Amino acid sequence: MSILLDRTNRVLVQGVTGQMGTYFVEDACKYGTTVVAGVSPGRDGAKVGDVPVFGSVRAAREATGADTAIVFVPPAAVLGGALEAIEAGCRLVVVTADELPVLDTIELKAAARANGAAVVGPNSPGIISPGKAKLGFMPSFCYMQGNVGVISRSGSLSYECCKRLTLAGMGQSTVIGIGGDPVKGTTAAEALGLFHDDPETAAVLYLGEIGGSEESFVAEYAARPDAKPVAALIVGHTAPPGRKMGHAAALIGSKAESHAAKVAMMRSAGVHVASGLSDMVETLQAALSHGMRAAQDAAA
Amino acid sequence: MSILLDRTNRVLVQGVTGQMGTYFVEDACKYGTTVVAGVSPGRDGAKVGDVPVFGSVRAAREATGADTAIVFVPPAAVLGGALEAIEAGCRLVVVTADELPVLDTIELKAAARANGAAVVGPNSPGIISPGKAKLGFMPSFCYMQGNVGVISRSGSLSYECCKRLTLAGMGQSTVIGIGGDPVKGTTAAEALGLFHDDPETAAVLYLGEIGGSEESFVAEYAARPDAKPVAALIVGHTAPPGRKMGHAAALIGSKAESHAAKVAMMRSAGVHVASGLSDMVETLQAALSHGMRAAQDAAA
Amino acid sequence: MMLLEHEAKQLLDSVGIQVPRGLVIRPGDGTPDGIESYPVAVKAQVRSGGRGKQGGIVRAGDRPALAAAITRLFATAFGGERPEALLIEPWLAIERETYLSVAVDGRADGYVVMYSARGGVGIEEGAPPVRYPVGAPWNFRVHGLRKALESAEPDYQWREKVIALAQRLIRTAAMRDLTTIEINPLATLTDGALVAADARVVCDEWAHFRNKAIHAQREAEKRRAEPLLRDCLNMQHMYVRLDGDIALISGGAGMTMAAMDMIADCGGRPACFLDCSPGPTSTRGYRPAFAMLDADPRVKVILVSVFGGGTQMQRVANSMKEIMAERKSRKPVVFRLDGTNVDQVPGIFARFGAHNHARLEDAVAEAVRLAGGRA
Amino acid sequence: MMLLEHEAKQLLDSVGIQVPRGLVIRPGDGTPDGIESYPVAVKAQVRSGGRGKQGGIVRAGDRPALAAAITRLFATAFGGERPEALLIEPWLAIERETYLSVAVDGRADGYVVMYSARGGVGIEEGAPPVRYPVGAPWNFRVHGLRKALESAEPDYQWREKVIALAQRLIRTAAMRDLTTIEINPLATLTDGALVAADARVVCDEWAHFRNKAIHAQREAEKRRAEPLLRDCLNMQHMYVRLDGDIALISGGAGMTMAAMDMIADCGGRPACFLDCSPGPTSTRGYRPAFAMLDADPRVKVILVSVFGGGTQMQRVANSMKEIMAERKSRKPVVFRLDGTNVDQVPGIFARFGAHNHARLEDAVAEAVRLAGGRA
Repeated sequence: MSILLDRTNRVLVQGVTGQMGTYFVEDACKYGTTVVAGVSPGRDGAKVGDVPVFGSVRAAREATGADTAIVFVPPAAVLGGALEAIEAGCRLVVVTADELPVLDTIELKAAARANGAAVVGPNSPGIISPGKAKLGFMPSFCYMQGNVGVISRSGSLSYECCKRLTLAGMGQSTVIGIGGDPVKGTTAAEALGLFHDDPETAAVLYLGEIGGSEESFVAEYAARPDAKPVAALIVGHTAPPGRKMGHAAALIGSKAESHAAKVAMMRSAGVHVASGLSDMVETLQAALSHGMRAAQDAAA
Repeated sequence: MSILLDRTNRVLVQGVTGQMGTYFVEDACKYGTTVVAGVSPGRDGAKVGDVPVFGSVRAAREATGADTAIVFVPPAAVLGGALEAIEAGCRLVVVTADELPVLDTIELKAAARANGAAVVGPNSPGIISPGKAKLGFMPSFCYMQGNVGVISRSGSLSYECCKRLTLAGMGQSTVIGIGGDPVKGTTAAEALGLFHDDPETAAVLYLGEIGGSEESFVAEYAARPDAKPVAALIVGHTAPPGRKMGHAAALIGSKAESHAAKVAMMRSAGVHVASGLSDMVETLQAALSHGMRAAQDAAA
Repeated sequence: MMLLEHEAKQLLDSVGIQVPRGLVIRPGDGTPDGIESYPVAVKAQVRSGGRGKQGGIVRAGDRPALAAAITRLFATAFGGERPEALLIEPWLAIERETYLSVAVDGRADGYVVMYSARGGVGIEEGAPPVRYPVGAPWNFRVHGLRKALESAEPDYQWREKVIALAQRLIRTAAMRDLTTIEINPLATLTDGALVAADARVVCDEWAHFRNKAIHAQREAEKRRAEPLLRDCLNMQHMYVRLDGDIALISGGAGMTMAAMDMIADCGGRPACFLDCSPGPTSTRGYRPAFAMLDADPRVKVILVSVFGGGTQMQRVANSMKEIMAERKSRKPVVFRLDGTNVDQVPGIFARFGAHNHARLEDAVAEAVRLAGGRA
Repeated sequence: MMLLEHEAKQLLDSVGIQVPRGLVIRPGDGTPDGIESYPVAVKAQVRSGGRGKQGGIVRAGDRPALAAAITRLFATAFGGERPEALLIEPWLAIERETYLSVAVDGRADGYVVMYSARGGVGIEEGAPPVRYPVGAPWNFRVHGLRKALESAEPDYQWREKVIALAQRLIRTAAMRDLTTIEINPLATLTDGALVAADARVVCDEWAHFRNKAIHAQREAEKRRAEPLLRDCLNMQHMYVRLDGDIALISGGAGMTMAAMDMIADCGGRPACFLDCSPGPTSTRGYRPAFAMLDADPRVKVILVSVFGGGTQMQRVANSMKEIMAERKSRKPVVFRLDGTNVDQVPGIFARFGAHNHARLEDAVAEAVRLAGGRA
């Protein structure tokens, strides 16, 4: 298994006739993602590669059984496109775009909740369940199927870390980019809940940064008696307070949002926090073997 | 029977400690309305007349079983107060206030729909089911229990007309002031639907004016083969186009909104339209006897 | 309250909607320098409709023509309204005119979007626009409008532009408390640009407490009024001048119109709609109404017609007694009070020798008779 | 993007929230006339926090004191920032200081309202404010906030004022695309008035396409930047200057911070956060970054660290080849490219004699060595 995305997802691509949409279709199909439809208003009847184009999500769903959408339209059009996908009944909608007004994300999240859909993003690399399917532009060679669930606030950092995991022989069940914005389609808490319920996931690696409050969810989860092992890397110990480090949410606005405070909070909740990128793999391994010992103790 | 309001409604008064709230409690109790609670944040424990005051609608509901609210707070506070009543489970909320921003009414209506509550108003005299209860400041002596359902866009016009009905011996089942604003808690269409289903109501008198589109609902209803007899008075044949006649919705913005167009449309749908206030009673009597003849024809 | 065209366009510009680059001039400003190229459109800034058909938009090909247009337009009244300003814009090279509006509509329990593939002056004569009911502003859906527009607009690229624009307009209406934003024509220029060539914006005056721009509009509206009317507006009275000679001091919009209609049906001519119900029932409330109507030379008779619920009739009657005592004008006043506590009225009226008609018909007949009409 | 205090107060005023009547002066304006009464508060208009503790608010009891304060404040930097303006306000007779804010918070999937019965400078040291999660702005409920405030604020009349104000703030935040509105202190004056004595407003820069005020703020921010930085900002690069000497040209916020951290962990000192991922991968994108860092005398080494997904590495490598060929500076550059199509990088790099490190650790160690650090 995996979370949100596996071989069963039937994917439609909004904005499929644009440059990113076209490139995605080629790259994702190569990876094995089941891309069944494109959507581009006014362009129905066209084709992108082998993928038929429809004028609306509803038409695409009816014709192809698509149940998952990835949105490649300009920031001003993202909300409209994603709401269309959610309300047409898609179970998963991936928004990679950054520069989305936070109010649009707020509206998106409210609609997703009301319709029982999952949204990944915005400002996210997407989601990949290695060996099954990917929805995003992550470099495929960095990933390998396995039992580590990865949650990341940052795209390239997740590529880097997953490559290290893969080189160390630790495959991933699903890697979800929750995105760098303050409001998230899927929060760390929600992703943790999904990984907790996924039998294939044995441990979770959380890749966080300074700013925001996402890390408190991770600590909260790790403190549960039934939690799976959690390791984390929090970047930005060299970031100054009060300055936005690229991501809208990566800004130390209060003491609790600093690197030191987050690491302390997470460690006291039982999260294995790496001191840097270089010991991230070992930290995860330590979390796993600690988890295994705990399980043996419990069994004994 | 009657619509929305009868002896079973247990009424709470929001803004009860204000001048209007206090006067309402006295006047409505005198009429026989079951006023069980007042709400005034921070004033719980006080009393207005015999009526206990609570700090929230929820507290008032729990203590007294109140299920109906009437709101006497300043325009800026109406939305908040009415939403509280709706979401605490009141089945009927009456808003007499005028000067309410239309966006607030829009939000109010959306919340009422979502919660299955009825709202009467804003900018309305309220609602009265003669002989049972009244929620508003209408002069009690003008009303008499009976079988005419009255729907009015204007307060004082409904007093005038109901007094004429009462003097002519024609009692009223319920008189509902739907209000003079463009967006309405209860529209003419919704009120007509309720009167249609009310066995006590034998005919409907609709009091309309120039501007807006409410009258098209009335025509639509009257054109139904199973419609109850409908009579109407539409005021404003002397009103110039393009000018707001007091009510926000009383403005002839297009030809369809003029007096002549409305009267023509309604007459062609089978509504008995009076030529003025003076023949309103006769027109309603004509509608009733026409309806009776039609019923006899159908039975024969 | 309606904004002037240039105010409406400035508002659209502030939310990123393209409008022509215009220049606003006031009476006495003279012919402006800095007009980069001719021809220009000189547009009278008035609130009344049908300006175009009345010659309120002038094409000026050079500076002298501009100067002449300015002089002429400032000297002309449109629907009785002299322009307080002129808007000078480049004369647009329009390739196509469409119509787009967003407005509050009771049938939708909120907003509707309306679009017509043919805009411009003749919009009212053509086929009715396509109507997309939105309701609460957050219920606007791009895909919903797209579906509604499919039949009306074959050009999908233009359609997408219109949809994006409508989304912006709904948001703007909600955030600025506007009841109508009408862009007509919404134009494509020969260079492909999409421009709001004319715009009509109406704001919701009851949002004044949370919107300083609307508050300022209301205050400006009062300032534009004659002093006697301004005193009435300050009492929250609602007034519309009509052509006749029988003035009304009335309560409630519906009853005021009913009385106007009855005056006309009796052969008289109503002089005004004047609803005093939102104001106080003390003399403070009614005094400005009498002052204005007494000073109006066209008014021959005043009919006081109030049917009160929350308004208590003994209070109104006492106010009338006081005002009649202090009043200088000898114009006849006819009374018809009814409603809450009307039983106390005859006693009060007896003290100053006035008669309260029991029926509106009788009061109207008396007023028409006093005005010298047929009744 | 944060507004200056006087901009924030003007915004609050426009939605009907009471603020002190202030006067804004710019450098060179001199001492203003028309100050009606003393004492006044002279307040440095800067974006950095802690202004009060740094002496950025001065009480002036008369005109000479005002003149002296103006001169002094314009000559002082607060958190490295010279004031572009001063705000002069009446010195308020404050009876009580509370704290009220509305802000986007991920835990609420939208907005939260925060209130503390004790506001003012020491707010961060006191008990944490009460938190009412709103989420989407239309989910704000007066009765929800009332319940949340019951424990925190015993004065029910003040509580009701705060609730009404919070409702206004939520609406304002939603309609103006604001992520934070913080009023601290929210003050009661001795005459009973409720006033926003200080205000901090942050707007959402990504709403620039639908909000001209935000668009203008963004442009002004770019204009305030030095020319070389401005070129970078025009390429959408995100830059924060740090204290060190090893500059980064990087991709992705997380990876940029990871590299900064690794530099420090290796004994080096990062010179900046510079995320070039939103810009183009052509030389057009990277050229301004090199220009700025090459001109910065504090920078000794440049580390190019990009791990690309959608960003294709052969494109980045080709851009580097071109830039290295045209570049005048002799500052050493260390490369570490990885990600999509990285297998094509060695071939391209071989053509201009550059080495691509396979591991970030090796690249960082090399950069620290070149900067003369301990590693």
